[in-house]
Amino acid sequence: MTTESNSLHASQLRCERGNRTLFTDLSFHISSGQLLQIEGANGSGKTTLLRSLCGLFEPSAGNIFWCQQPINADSMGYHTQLSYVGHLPGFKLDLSPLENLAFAQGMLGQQPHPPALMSALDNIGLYGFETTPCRALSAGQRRRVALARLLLTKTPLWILDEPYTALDRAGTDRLNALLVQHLQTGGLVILTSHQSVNLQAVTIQRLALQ
Amino acid sequence: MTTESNSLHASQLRCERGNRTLFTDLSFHISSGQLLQIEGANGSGKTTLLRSLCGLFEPSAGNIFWCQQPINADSMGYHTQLSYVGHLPGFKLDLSPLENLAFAQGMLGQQPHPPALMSALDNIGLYGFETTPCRALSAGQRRRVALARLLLTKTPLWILDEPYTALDRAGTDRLNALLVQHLQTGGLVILTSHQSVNLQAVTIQRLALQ
Amino acid sequence: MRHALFTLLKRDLLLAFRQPSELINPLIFFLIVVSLFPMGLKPETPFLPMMGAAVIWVAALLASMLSLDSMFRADMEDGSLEQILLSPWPLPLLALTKILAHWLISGIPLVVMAPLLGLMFNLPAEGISALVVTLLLGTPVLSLIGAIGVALTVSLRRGGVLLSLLVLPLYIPVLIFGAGSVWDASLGLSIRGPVLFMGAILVLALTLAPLAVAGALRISLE
Amino acid sequence: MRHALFTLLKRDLLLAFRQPSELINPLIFFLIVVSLFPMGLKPETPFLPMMGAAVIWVAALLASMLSLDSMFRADMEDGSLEQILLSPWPLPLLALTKILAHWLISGIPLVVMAPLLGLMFNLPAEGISALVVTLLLGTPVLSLIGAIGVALTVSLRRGGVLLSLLVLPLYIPVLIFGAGSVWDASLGLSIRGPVLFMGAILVLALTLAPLAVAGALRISLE
Amino acid sequence: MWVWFHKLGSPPYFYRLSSRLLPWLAVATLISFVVGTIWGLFYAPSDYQQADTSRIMYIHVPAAMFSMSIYMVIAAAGAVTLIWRIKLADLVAAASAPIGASYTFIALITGSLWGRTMWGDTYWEWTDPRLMSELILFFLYLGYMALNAAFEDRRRAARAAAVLALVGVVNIPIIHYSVEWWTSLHQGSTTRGMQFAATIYPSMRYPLYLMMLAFAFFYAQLMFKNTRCLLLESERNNSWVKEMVTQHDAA
Ligand code: HEM
Ligand SMILES: Nc1ncnc2c1ncn2[C@@H]1O[C@H](COP(=O)(O)OP(=O)(O)OP(=O)(O)O)[C@@H](O)[C@H]1O
Ligand SMILES: Nc1ncnc2c1ncn2[C@@H]1O[C@H](COP(=O)(O)OP(=O)(O)OP(=O)(O)O)[C@@H](O)[C@H]1O
Ligand SMILES: [Mg+2]
Ligand SMILES: [Mg+2]
Repeated sequence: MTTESNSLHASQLRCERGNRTLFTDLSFHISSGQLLQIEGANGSGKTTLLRSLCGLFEPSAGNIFWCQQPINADSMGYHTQLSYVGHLPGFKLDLSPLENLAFAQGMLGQQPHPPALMSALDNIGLYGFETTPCRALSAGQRRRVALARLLLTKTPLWILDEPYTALDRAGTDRLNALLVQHLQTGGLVILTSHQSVNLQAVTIQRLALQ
Repeated sequence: MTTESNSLHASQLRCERGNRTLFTDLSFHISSGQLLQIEGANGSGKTTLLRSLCGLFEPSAGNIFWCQQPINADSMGYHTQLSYVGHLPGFKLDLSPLENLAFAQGMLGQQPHPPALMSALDNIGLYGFETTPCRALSAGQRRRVALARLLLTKTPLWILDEPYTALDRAGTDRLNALLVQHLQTGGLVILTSHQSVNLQAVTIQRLALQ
Repeated sequence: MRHALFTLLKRDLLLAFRQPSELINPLIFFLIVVSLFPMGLKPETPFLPMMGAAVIWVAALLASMLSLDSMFRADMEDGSLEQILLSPWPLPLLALTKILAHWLISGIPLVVMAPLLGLMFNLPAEGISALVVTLLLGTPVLSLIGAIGVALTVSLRRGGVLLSLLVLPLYIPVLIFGAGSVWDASLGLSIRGPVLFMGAILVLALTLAPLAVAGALRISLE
Repeated sequence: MRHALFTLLKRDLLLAFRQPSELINPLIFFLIVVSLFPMGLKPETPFLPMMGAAVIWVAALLASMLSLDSMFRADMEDGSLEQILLSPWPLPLLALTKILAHWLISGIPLVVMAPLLGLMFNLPAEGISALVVTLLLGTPVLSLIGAIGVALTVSLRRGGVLLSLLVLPLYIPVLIFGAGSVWDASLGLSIRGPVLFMGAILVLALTLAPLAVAGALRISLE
Repeated sequence: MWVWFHKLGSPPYFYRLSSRLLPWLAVATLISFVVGTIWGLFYAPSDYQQADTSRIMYIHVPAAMFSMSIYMVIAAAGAVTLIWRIKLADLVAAASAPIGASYTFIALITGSLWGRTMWGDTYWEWTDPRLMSELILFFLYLGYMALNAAFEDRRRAARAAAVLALVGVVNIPIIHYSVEWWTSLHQGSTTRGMQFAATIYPSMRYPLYLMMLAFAFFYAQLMFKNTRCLLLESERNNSWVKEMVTQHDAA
């Protein structure tokens, strides 16, 4: 994890979906150690906002800066800094958690290190399911596979779309611990959640989409 | 809605998945007006249990009775009594909510009645999205489409797998109101949820899978 | 129940023809596939009309097989299949309805195009009518047999190649009788025998396939 | 970066060949598809060896096209494609890697089977070697062109038929040169010309297609 | 009968029974095969029309017949799997499939070699119904094995494959009667009842019977062996397997 300070800054974003304007003139700024929770009713544009922040969706107006640089100026560089966990699983159901994680790590250009992968999976609560095909996992176990990626890729910026979905209480606690640790080592987190998020010793910024 | 009393009774169920026994010797009994919440960690077998109760999964041992009749003795009759909302959407993303709902109703052999469908969709909070293809709906809006089915099909037994997923607060409240109304008119509900469920004037039975 | 089955049929057709352009796309697809083959030949080759019959029939087999996956896989992945299984009607009849939809979408266009394609290949008039008759009897069999294959493989990751391994061998008799009849008819022979035989295959498939499909779907959805 | 691309390639191959037995399934698939055509013919037909070349080439076109959907659609639907787009490497190279995987899965088996299939159709030795050479040059082009088509249609519901409309016309030149060369070679003519031409098409496709695919994917994922 | 059926379905019982049967089967296979081969190849008269190539018959006919019988065994076991959910039936089917596929392959190869001498300059006729239906049988075996291997969960694999096997049964009468229903290049049916005795010399008949026995014994032997392997694998967590292994280790 980097010790220097990172920041994400959005200025006057406007997003539209099929003739409807979801939000306009939306700005925020977060920096290392901060967590931003995006709130809003169903269909208010949370997912669209997160995807814009990743560079997957192009806002109709406004700019997004990572450490003062527009994110599309050096999108590959930006992608080394970013982990996104969306509504969709983001991994292959036909592979095992271990294979999926090795793939995720390999895609960052790192040599996968099986013991590290195994311990990441144990850590997230998938002990005993490391080599089961993900198709045979339950909803919450699949969610954990998606989250396990965060443990490995070691990027400063995490963008999480409803990460608590399908997790049981133990899973929620583990995720919370993970977030706290990430923030304390200088990470940034942006997440959406319909439940209230409570983290020890972390102040949570909230942004509500109308 | 039927006024006579219905009941669902499971006796000594055992379910296995790929050599692992998920639970064994599980029994419960619920009757009209009662809600059963199934709890358990991720992967403990909640979904498998619900699917067994629907007759989609065959338990390795035990029996399930609907009004004292084994459910597979007259499975078609049982299916007229049952609505299931699972992890998957259960409708076509290429069709609009209205078309999907009309299909769901038609499949019960009823003639769809568009104004009733429209008011069911409004009721669940999809006003203005009735004819948008579901592919262009947000996660929570899709969930609402799945739940709208419950409003129409008027079956006494509802089996809901994590129905609160992706719903915002307003959506949660609407679902709760729906559940209360259903129970008060003699319905039965079995649901799973990792959050605690609070319904006014309803006592909730809980069943924990270890 | 009639109403429910009809609703299911209507939905499947609606999905296929969501846009007007998709109505003619299957036709163009056949036209392209069938015309690929002569393009692979040099102009000086003696391309016999009867080979046209074989080409059209092979295109029918492939087209039917390629569109099979859409019969159950999409429904499986978005959970609609569960809901269909939970509807209060006999599963074999529901399966038969979906098979009918598949045939209307993938089989009928072929039958409609057949005379045109036959002319393209210079088939004699008797050959063309034999082509239409055998396609009319044979394409439903392809949909029926194919449905068994998809129902068995629908819960597997990419079933594509496995599906073709299961289904194509069972298609072979239809191909042999179908193309053979066109041949015989063009030579002025009677095709009563093979046509009756194809009718028998159709009846057999109509009675047995829905049962097998229903069983296979139950297993796949476990 | 090499490592990342290699990881992606390995994953795609792993998905295709999850079990050792799946390695031979594509081979059997070709064998069945190619042998369908002669089954549609009567024994007395003068089945010319050159028609074998056309049949093999058409099978290559169809096999390549049919397996296209699996190149991006599955990745799109489970969100893996998003993750690949978010990886810190140039998208055209990532796309090229996926195309390579597709070719290894769908093209190579055909090249491997070609001599056997050629023998089945009684092609002369020169014809068989021409077949192998042209398939080796032509099948990658099929994967490259096809990838553009899938990338454009991947966000649409059932892109199948639309895809074949986009892609098959672009396949035709490859078919004509490929099958034509086998023909010429069998007659003892030189095939330097068409082979060089096919090489040129390949180089062109290799440079342009990945860019087009990358652009199309970005649009599809919005 | 019913009791016996259930007893046979019990894994430990089957395991013990097969241990006792296997040595006998091995001996029976060996004797019938050796005697049948020597008799067939050296002592039986050669056909006046086909010369010594007719001796391919001693391989071709039994392999072809049992390729069909084994398929019927698989289908019957499939029906048992679907109706009574007896695990052992599925294992027997799974164990039989590769053997049946090999027999089919042998029948195809020996048949086409034989055909080369009988039908003139061709190994294979694309439109001959007997040949086509036997080829379809081969593909069915391959499909059966591929489907069986494709499921992670044994229980579902067994049932899915059983459905396929039952569907494929339609092909069996087609193979058998193809030579009567259609004009075929293939030899007419000779093995049924009185006809058989009339059309084939006893001196050719007896070695053929012996070879049939050899193929049957060989199948039974391989089938029992394969089934035992599959059984141990699928029952590895059960007490009787553990007991047996510990006993074996102690001995
Ligand atoms: C690839 C070519 C061939 C295949 C696939 C094939 C297949 C078969 C099959 C499946 C049977 C068992 C029929 C039954 O039990 O109902 C059989 C039996 C037999 N075959 Fe062939 N055969 C081939 C070539 C030949 C040839 C060339 C000859 C000799 C001229 C021949 C002679 C026989 C005889 C004598 C029988 C036993 C008679 C009977 O029960 O029908 N076969 N063959
Ligand atoms: N299709 C399948 N094939 C094989 N095993 C499966 C399959 N689906 C689930 N399992 C296994 O069965 C167990 C129970 O799964 P199930 O989906 O019932 O859990 P759950 O209680 O619903 O969990 P969650 O809270 O995560 O939804 C899990 O351990 C899972 O690995
Ligand atoms: N692919 C799409 N094409 C067109 N419109 C879309 C698409 N996806 C979403 N929309 C529309 O954009 C709006 C915002 O969707 P978005 O997914 O961003 O909402 P959200 O805030 O994440 O909601 P939820 O809480 O339900 O996940 C919705 O009204 C939806 O109808
Ligand atoms: Mg969202
Ligand atoms: Mg669950």
